[in-house]
Amino acid sequence: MEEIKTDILILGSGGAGLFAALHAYDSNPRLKIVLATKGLIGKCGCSRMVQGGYNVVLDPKDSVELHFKDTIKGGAFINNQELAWTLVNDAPKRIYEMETKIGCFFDRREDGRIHQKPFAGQSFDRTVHRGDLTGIEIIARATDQVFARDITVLEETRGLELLTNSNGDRVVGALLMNIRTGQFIVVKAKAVIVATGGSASMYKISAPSFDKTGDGMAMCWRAGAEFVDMEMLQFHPTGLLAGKSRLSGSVLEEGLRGAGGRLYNAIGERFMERYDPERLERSTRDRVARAGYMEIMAGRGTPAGGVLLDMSHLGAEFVESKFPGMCERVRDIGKDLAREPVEVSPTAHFQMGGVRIDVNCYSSLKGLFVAGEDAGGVHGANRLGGNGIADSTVFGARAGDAAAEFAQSQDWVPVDQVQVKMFTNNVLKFFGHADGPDVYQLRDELKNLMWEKVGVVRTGQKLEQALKRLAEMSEEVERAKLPTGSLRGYNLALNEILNLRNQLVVAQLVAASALYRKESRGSHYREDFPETDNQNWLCNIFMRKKGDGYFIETHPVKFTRLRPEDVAAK
Amino acid sequence: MLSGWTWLFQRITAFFLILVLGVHFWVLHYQNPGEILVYADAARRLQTALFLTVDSLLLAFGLFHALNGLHNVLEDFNVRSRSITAVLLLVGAGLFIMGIYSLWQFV
Amino acid sequence: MTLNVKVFRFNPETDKVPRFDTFKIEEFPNMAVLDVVMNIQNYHDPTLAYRCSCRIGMCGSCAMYINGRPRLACRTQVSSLGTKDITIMPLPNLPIIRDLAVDMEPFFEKYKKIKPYLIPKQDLKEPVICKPDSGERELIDYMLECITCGACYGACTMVATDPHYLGPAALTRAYCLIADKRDAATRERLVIVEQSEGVWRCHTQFNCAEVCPKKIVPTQAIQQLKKRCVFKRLGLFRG
Amino acid sequence: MYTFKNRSQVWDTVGMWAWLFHRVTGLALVFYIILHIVLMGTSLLRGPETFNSVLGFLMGSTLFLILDLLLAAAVLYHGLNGIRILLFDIGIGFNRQKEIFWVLMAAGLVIYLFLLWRVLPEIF
Repeated sequence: MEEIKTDILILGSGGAGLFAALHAYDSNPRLKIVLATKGLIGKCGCSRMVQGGYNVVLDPKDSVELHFKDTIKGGAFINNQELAWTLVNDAPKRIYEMETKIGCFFDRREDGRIHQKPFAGQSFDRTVHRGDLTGIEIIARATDQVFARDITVLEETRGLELLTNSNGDRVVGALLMNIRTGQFIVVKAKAVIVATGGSASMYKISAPSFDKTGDGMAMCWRAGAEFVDMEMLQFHPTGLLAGKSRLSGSVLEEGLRGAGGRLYNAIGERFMERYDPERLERSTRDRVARAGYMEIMAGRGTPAGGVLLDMSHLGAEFVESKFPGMCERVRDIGKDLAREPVEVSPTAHFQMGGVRIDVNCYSSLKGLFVAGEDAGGVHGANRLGGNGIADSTVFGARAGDAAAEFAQSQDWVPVDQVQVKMFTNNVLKFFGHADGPDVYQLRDELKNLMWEKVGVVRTGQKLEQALKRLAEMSEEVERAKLPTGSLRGYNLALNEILNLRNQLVVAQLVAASALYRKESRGSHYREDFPETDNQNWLCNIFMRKKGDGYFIETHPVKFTRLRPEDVAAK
Repeated sequence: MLSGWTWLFQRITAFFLILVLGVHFWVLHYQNPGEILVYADAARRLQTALFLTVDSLLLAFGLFHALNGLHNVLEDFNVRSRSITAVLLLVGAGLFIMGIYSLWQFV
Repeated sequence: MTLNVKVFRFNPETDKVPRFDTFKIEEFPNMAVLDVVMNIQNYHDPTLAYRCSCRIGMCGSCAMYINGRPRLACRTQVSSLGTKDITIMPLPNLPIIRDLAVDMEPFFEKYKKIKPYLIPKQDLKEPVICKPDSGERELIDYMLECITCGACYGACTMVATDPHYLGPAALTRAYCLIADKRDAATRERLVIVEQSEGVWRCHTQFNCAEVCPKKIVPTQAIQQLKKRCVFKRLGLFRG
Repeated sequence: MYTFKNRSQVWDTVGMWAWLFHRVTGLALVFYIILHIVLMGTSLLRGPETFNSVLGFLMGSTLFLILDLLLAAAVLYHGLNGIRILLFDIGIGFNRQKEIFWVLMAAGLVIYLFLLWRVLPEIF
């Protein structure tokens, strides 16, 4: 078995992974850094799929306090305020870094300065962008910079498990698998940064790329890290509906609503007038998504189960020049975004919950750093559009800096070969399964189950049903069959099994946490507890592994900078 | 590293050839179709300075354009060697000398 | 409607020559070729290997040779092919890992050769002021949309015949950096692209532009580079 | 480990064929020009009698006239497409490359028909 010894191991090559690599390297170029990514570097994951843009305070008329307030308000007051404060304060630094060091170039205003466009839920137009496909520019340029540095990149190499010491409180490396050859790689690392993204792909209608299946979260869970607010999973209000095509669920960016796009139900009502008469379509994602969902459930949706996004009143020329990428995407399904209404549906998009971290991305396990969507707490109960890529780059960079510092003061800890053996057997066993459940059927079932029972609108009863079935499925997936004569290398069926195994872990955390929170807040909506209960639930839900089950508890939110009443008073 | 220069010269010769080759063709092949070219005509023409210059340039530029074109094709197939370049240069030089010699004997 | 799909199969561990497998797939509305490939892999033959990530034309992982051209599988609607017979092969000019998945390494090796990263000027401290109507970035602005999918690389005859040719994508990136006023390594990059394996191998065939899913015309970037190389030779190049 | 490379080409584009014909006519013309220089050079050097008999033989033969028409076609194509390439080299026409090709080809056809009109009576 191949063994690699490195100072820092980074899993994932989205915004968080790449910025972690760049910052770790730049803070000490003598450190050995290995970056493993499930697909091709910079191509897999969702940062590249960022469309709208990047929230940042650049204009003198804007302020970080305002950005902070919008973020906390958008997050329904359960954000970790120190994390959110870090986000809004570091974001301008990262944008400057991207423009002057990394080589990104964002759209400009008439006067030649960086343009900022309106996004939903914000008190100021602060979203920096490059057209309507911003992620390509950020991630492609950051990837180019990785090429400039002596960083070992393992492409098409997935993380399987984190390796821990005998006490289980120190992460000492990770077990990886080269997807191309099917060979295992043991990486012994002083610090491991997990930045592989969330697991929203476990929903029937979902936005993320296909390779993002909550691997990092599941690995961290199994290694024993503490999680926070896992019930908080965002649905984006405007996912494209394209029937059975895999294009379904892909996001039509928030800027469309920011620019004045309108939402109608099938009988022609501008339904946001009923749900948020003040902000209408520019309301936060949780509200708009839920409104759309309610309309569809009430039978006022289109036959295909969607609502209509209409841009045509803004003028075809305007729409085509501002949103060329979106127009092109919609044209793929034979519709004209600039001239006619397009069918959209809420689509599972982003997990606000995740591994608990502090402002330097330290998790509850020593040697384990977590950044990006895998980490929780920054966005509270709902993330603002444009805060996502800000999150991954800000905390990716911080994780890189912190891990570099950590690695300099630490030594390697021996890898437990018994543990490695156990983990590899847990993968190799599938090659002996000539018969068993079909992984693709299980996957399709998971997607439907999550959509129906752990979706936009939840009830205690549905969540209990879901938990029961998820537990069964977790056992079934362990018996899943592989086609006879399957090879080790490039075995997509095997990878699907491993994906599903991870998704099931995350799915159970989401469902269990959702069952626990007996109120509605932000993205989490309980039909049986439809009110927001500030009396009892201004708190975060923490979970960690305990035997085969889990330990769950709540802690009140620490209002270190802003109290709910401060905002309400204004 | 001559690539840049040869590329540029390939363009210059191309431009010249487009202009002059048409005339060359017209005069010798199509102006009087059916009339057979005779030595005396050629000899008379080549005594005028303009014709002599143009024909000499045509010879030089045509040869360069052709042989450099061939060299390009070989490079496109990743055939790169000094000896090939040398052979093409020699062939070009030989043909050029012979051509010039025969053009200039009427002066 | 039933599609007749021929899929290229090759496993270097066991096969000497590739073969084609044929599948009958039911077409549904808005079906992209990627849907076809996933359908085959999910429900017909799980041993099929291919690569994809984002499925909406942003990552550039799923370029394949579909009905005679390199295309992004996710952005190629079955209905746009104008036929029910689909032949899917891996991206040309690259070594095959398995079936439809190619090794992008040669492509990125060349991409790395031109130093694809911004080497910022020393005095760059804050975002440059650049008016959109100044025309400064008029050409490079749309060329920056490149998603390094390799379709151009797979379509280029010069890449097919000369394994050393840098290819359209790398040269386009080189041009974007050379024309970027923030960059300090302009001459260094010009020296790289003016080698005989560089810009001079382009013979304005336009196959790259024809297949680019982002509608970039690499030929134009390469012409801009040729121009600068010649100016540099003539001692007229500044910057 | 990887032994097989897919070398499939793109065949359905105008630019591909424009380039391919340019190549083929170019190579043909290379051999023609060498032949031409050798023949004309040696004939001129050998004096009037040899020159007149060689040229008389060649220009009197129908086969030569037909080959001459082929040569004209090759030169015409190579030259016209050459104009297209030169346009690109000075930065013109990247988004109109196909249209430019067809316009030039139409012009070429007109010129070629004119040449045929002048020469064909000599063949028959």
